[in-house]
Amino acid sequence: MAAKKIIGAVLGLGITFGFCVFVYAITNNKVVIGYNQNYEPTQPIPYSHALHAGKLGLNCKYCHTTAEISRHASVPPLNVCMNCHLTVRQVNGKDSPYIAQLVDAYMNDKPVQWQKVNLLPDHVKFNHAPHIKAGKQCQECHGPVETMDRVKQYQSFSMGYCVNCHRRPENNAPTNCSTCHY
Amino acid sequence: MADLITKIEAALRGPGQKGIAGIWTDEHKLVEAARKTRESGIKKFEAISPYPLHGIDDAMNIPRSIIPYIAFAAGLTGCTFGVWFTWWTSAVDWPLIIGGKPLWSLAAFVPVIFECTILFAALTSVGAMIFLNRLPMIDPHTIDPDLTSHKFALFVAESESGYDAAKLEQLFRSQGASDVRRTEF
Amino acid sequence: MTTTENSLKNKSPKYWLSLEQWRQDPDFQRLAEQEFSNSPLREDSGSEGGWARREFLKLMGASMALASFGCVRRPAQAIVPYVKRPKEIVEGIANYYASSFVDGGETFGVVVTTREGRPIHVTGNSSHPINGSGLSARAHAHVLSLYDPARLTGPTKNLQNEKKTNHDTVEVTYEKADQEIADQIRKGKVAILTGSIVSPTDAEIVADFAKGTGAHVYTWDAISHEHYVDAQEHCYGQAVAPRLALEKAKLVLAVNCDFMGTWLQPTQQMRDFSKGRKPGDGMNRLIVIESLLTLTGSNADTRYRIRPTQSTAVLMGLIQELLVNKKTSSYAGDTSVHAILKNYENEIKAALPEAAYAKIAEELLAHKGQSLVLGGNDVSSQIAANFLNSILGNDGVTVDSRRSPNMGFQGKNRNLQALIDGLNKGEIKTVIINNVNPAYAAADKTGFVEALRKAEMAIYVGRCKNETGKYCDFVLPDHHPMEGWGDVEGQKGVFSVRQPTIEPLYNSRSFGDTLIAVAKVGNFGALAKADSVYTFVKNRFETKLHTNWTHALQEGVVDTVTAARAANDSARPFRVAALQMAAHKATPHADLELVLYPSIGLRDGSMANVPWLQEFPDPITKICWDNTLIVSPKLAQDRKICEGQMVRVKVGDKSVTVPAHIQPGLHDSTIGLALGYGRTDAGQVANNVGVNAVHLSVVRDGGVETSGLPVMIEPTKSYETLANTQVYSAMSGKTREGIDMGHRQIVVEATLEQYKKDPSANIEREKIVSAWSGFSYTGYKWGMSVDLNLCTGCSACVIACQSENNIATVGKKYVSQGREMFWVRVDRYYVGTPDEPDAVHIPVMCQHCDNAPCETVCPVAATVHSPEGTNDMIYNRCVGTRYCSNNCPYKVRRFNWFNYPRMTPELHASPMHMQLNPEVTVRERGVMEKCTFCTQRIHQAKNQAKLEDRKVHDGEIQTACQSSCPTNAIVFGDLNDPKSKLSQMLAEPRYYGLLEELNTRPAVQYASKIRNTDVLKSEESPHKEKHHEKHEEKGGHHV
Amino acid sequence: MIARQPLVLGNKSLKDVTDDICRLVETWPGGKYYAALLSAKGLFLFYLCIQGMIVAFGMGMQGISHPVMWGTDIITFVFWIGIGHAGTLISAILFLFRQKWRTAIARSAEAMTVFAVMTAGLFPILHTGRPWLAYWLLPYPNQRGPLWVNFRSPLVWDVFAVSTYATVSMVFWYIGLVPDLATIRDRAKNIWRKRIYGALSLGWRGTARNWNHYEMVYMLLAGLSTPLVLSVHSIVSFDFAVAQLPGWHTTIFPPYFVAGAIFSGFGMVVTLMCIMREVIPSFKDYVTLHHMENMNKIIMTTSMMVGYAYASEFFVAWYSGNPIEQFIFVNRAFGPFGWSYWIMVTCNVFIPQLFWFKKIRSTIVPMFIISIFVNIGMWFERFVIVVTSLHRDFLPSSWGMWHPTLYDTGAIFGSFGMFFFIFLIYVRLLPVISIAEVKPVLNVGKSGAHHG
Repeated sequence: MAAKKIIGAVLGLGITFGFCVFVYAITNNKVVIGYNQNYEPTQPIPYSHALHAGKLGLNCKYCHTTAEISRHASVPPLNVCMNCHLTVRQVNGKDSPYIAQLVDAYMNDKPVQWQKVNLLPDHVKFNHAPHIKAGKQCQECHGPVETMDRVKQYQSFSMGYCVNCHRRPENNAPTNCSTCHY
Repeated sequence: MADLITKIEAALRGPGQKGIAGIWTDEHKLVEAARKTRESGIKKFEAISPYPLHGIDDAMNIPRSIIPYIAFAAGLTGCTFGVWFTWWTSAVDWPLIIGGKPLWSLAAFVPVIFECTILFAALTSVGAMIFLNRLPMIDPHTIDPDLTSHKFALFVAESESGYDAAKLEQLFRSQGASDVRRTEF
Repeated sequence: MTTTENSLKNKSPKYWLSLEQWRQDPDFQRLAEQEFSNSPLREDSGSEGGWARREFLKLMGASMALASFGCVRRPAQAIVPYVKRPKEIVEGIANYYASSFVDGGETFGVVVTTREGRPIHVTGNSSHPINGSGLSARAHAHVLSLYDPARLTGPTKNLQNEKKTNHDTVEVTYEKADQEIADQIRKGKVAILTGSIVSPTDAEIVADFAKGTGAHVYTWDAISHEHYVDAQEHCYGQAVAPRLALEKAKLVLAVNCDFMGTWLQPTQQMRDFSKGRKPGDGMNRLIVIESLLTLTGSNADTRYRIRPTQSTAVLMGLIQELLVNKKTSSYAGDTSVHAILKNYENEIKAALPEAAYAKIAEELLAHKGQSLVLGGNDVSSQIAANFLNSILGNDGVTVDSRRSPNMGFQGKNRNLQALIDGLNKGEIKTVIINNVNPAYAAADKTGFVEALRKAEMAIYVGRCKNETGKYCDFVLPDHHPMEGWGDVEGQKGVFSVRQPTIEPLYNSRSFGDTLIAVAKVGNFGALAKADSVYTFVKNRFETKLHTNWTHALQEGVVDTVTAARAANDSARPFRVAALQMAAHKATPHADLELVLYPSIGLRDGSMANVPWLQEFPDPITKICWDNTLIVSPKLAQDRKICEGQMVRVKVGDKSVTVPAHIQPGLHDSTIGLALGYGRTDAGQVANNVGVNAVHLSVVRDGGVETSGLPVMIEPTKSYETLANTQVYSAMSGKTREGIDMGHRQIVVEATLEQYKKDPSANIEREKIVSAWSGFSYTGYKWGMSVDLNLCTGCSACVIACQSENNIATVGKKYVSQGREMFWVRVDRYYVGTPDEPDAVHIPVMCQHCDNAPCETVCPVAATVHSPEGTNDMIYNRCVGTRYCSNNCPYKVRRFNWFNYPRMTPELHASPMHMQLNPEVTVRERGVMEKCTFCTQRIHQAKNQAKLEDRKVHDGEIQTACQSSCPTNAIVFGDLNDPKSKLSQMLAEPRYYGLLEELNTRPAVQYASKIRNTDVLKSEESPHKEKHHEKHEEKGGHHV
Repeated sequence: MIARQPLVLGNKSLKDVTDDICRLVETWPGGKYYAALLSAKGLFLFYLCIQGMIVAFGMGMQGISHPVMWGTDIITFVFWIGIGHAGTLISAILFLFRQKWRTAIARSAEAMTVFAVMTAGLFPILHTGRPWLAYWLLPYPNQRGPLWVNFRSPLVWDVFAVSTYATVSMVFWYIGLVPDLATIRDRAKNIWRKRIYGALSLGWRGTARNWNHYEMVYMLLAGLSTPLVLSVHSIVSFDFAVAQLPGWHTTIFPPYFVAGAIFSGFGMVVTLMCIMREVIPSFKDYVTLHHMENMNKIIMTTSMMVGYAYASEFFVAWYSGNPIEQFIFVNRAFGPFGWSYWIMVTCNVFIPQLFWFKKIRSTIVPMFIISIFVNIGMWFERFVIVVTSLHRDFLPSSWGMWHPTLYDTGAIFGSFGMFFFIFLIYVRLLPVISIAEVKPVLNVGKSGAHHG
């Protein structure tokens, strides 16, 4: 009888504690359900950020030019790629089929349909420019892109993710609803 | 399938206590018999009836239930929780300006706090009743199926100090028991 | 497809959301592909014109924000960056192009907002001298006409049988069409039918073409101002359409002239009129004498009712008062004038009481040279008005015929008649029709169609294959004004550029380029050597106007008459002989007289297929999706006509059957019927909406008469539900059940005298004690002011808001159920008796109350206050309890009862979705929406300020309604900034909050309406019974 | 002292009581029952279709529109919540006041409460624009920050009040059922029947100690339910009273709604009991005319209270001097929806006054008819409050009308299908009269019997 009671008590406390931990984790974005975190689609051209941003050390804003002024960081137009790839046609001394694909697309005016990695729903209005103005590093939200061969969604981009950062007093960011929703 | 359920039932069924039971058809005689049994020195025994009997608590010396105290404490907890929760969510965790009202609009939170109080108190007291009555029981031992319909019974367990089957049977019969049987309960 | 792509495609994705995706289900793939290809301009749709489509795809760029309507989840979306990004385009940032827009002679300088290559919004060009920052509802809607699903996608040829009825339509190439047309033109006997051309380039090209081919040019406008121009010619020998210099007029007398609604340049005229509207000394005064209740009449300080045929008599009465009784002018001794006046004697007496003439004449005399008299839509009243203006010395001052007159309005019905005659007689073999639609809009439309069938070849150049186009052999698509180059000289000396803001959506070609192309093929004269419209335009600005081309493009306008416009001119000599044309004709008055008037929303019906305009509530009747026979309450009572009852209207042997609407303020012997409805070949939206009544108009001496037509009406037994957006129109008095409504402070009116004594006259302020102090706003605190004295009720703001905020149109059925979605509505109330009411207009948008009742009751905090004082609506949080709307005293919240694109697909057909503003969320079914103070614009300005480390400048943020307002009645700004224009305006005691007694503390403040009159209608006849209520309720809101 | 009426007729023994009540659960029903069940089920299915269409296409299927944004769903919600009050009231308040006559009707009244609250509870969920997101009204921990609900909103109060009420009523009802379920278990011949009822009875054995706690908790629940039941309809009335809309913004609403709820609840109980007495003749011994008469007296009393509320609303509107407030009330009675006001007054105030006649209040047919009128009148009371206040408020420009559609009528009548379907199932599965509660009062009012 006593053993039963102890088991019951332990079980009860355990469940209560577990529930509290779960609530904490959910509300503080420690555990994310849904939201496609780590989504890592294959791209029509296997462009490697690890190579360009990591090994070659290109600045993010070299390609994502509009991040500082616009809502969108924007995937660069092919003419940006061609700045280098007009001459760079080889990888490790061999002609790269992917660069050929890129040149082909550029020459034939055929836009590349990249798979969208970081997706916010239509009712969320995120604006890159003020975040960069506030001194945020791209990596804070997008993760170590310079190490990613294929880009993935690094953060959950749940509402809680945004809000918990905006809330921090040092960020001095608004948390009213119309900051993002309008 | 049916076998399995029977086996599970048997496994979950608590061990019955052996003892002696007397069965009455008149509630007043039972109450009287219970008083006599207690006076005969048996401290703990059970009276089984289809409905609550007037005077049985007194006859068996059953103390007043402690559930009201539990309910009060639970109500207080619910109330405190309500106050804290409305305050924390509205004024601390994410303060929103709503209708130009203060962040902690206590007057507007009263209904929620009140409902929390009632809910906590009600559910806790029911839980306490279930716990104190050792419910739920799975396929418990019964003395007679009519005890939930129109008969009344007293049961004294063997383990009880002062248990004497013969003496009890005689006591029960003298109090007008229609039947006395040795059984498990 | 390259091997790489193939190999990638055959692998299942690493992350997947549905089994279909993981299995690489073909259906799923197709769906995913469609996600991107929701453009109507898919690349796979044929080889012809493919280049344009691809161009467009590139322009579309990364505008994927638009693509996800609803909640389609991964992996649906792709990002398609430009191949070569144009320098000026930054994804997510709008581009603005100065351009211009011509609407039946009315011209606008506009700034077109484009996002990723799509025009999405139009605002007025504030440096434009004609309209300034103001626009009309139609000018706003013209952005949607770009995406009209009914537009022609390429040149076609109608194959006609012997009976000249079309049996098949085939696609042709421009080369083939041009060749055939040129061959036909070589045979001679060519005519060009066009509307008034206000583009000097087009005029030049047409002239060159006419010279090269020997073609005759026939100018005809659907909404004719021919009487105005003719009268000018008769009186002064000049066939001009003078500009109304209302900014100089201290007293305006309009006799059956709706100069704020549809006459000449209403937007400019409202703007100019409002300049003298500041209450205080020198405030101008408007006297309106009219038959219908027009927008102008609703803004009158003093208003009289007359029959349509009494316009001339009224003006003659004033002439008599001035010349005969007051002997003011040099014409006072002219006996011929006296003779004419003598004939009018009885008429004059019948039209208005004698005292009225004396009073008006006295006022006119007091404002000699500072007044303006406007006549109606008939020659005689125009001549009389001209005479009055000459007598009063207004000619050259307020009537501007030389410095900067209107260049449009030259179309004449007799030109069309001449064309018809020519065709019937075989003198014309080939007709080129430029964008006009006589088969729908001409008084003699059947005669035109019959004549057109006799032509050997008819070529139609226009945007849609409409009623006229279907009888033509060749139908050549024209550019939308936003797609091609052009220039506009709306008023003399004011040159505006029209530059393209988007690649042509379809395989279209502008009219000028078509003429050039045909001329090239046929080698017709000088035009054969011309290059394109673009070179004409550029040439005009660079060499003829000596301006910097880039500067002209940036400014959008070159104004060569800035000084001349402000100066006064000498008066032209008046030819008294012209008065003979206005002499009294002894035709007895008909029992009932009909006025066919262009409606403010649809006008000539040319943009009828734009759903915004169909759903645009008429500023006076508040009815949309129908033209109604408007009858006065008394007439309705006499003839037992109920609201919505179908009435047969007969003029001569022609008749139409239309639903009736009981309209207070009409003359009891007048009925009105709007034009522009009843299109049959306009597209899914406009077809068979309302009734086309144009054939009821009478052609007399080649001219068209649309007012004062003798008419018979027969009420029928059937009824129709009208889509009425405002069923009740009284602010006080009794309802139809006789219940006293009590006094409600909605629109506060005061006379000028009252205002001068007490600037806050008639405003009742409540002393309010609040239980708590409320939130204190420390940063920005956005607010708005609406000056009811300036608001004319034109409702341009309604469409501006609809355009900016992606507001859905819902269709007639749902409007009549009360489900329209406007975020700002213009309420129109009547004051006084139903027979002779004054009207007041009040735009009501979300009041952004500090103590917002809606916020308190929302269970999920979907509507909350921002620390900047705006009431935010979070669509994606809304579950749709609709409690907020119940608790909103202003009822400005609109609920998405349905998924409207699903319930009314014809109103949301592709490619109309391309107009959607990507900055504003498209709302789902089941959520509430409302005015946000254009929060997207606030955000944009704040972000810009943040990037530049500064605060938002005053005036940097303009809400859509504010920027559209022709009279600048709406001001938006920061209440916490004492230097802001808004704060300074609100210091005026004339401002009050709507229903401020509820302690909602609205952020929108209204300024009382000051009437420059002796006594207010509300004080004249307080709490008089409102008959019109009785009839009104029947019509609206039936299921 | 007035002689007490016997509470149970027919000189029953304890066993007779058990047999009588359990017979319904232990025998197969007759054709009449099946006919009733099938028609209720048909109506219920129709209801599901109606609500399904509304969820599929949008709330616009119903006649509500601007400015009448609430209509049938909210009216019927308040109507059913009101119905749901009598059960707990009879059980709890009459229990606390030691009204022994309650025993016969308490069980069914409680069941009616539970089913009415279930029927009611669906409406606020389905009336939302996006019912699939209605769970957002619950303050649950979430990944949005977390984002909480607005505790100032009466709708959130509603969520708390109605869910607490539903929970407590259900628990109350169930706790009352436990000993009776044990009775059925002990009588069961079939092993499955024994198991199921055994599980439902929680293994109840009826020892004196069990009864001791049981009685205490029953009394506590009764004590807690009493303020709860008053609070629930007060809070439902806050939906209106807290709004600033004239016609809604009235302080009299909480007591007025509670009185109305009791009124309508008793009306419904009378309706149901009249039917039950007819359908199950043996119940006439338990649900006696005396019981019915008592309920009718309460109906009459609350009818007068409701009538007083109607009158006082008008008085206050007049006395306030607020022209818009005055207009709303005159408009209520004489405006375009005036007919609904007079239906309400007739059904709720005038017709129940017939119960002054003993003959009427103790005859089944008239009392049945009157109880139906009470139900109709109370639906219209909510209609009057919701629709007539909304359709003409502050700005005349936004005034409008309300025109019901098929989906409105469908929702009203369909909800009765749902209620009766559940109720009919309950009648055959659970004891409709509390066996354990009737037995102690078996001898009350019988001559020469001792009070038990």
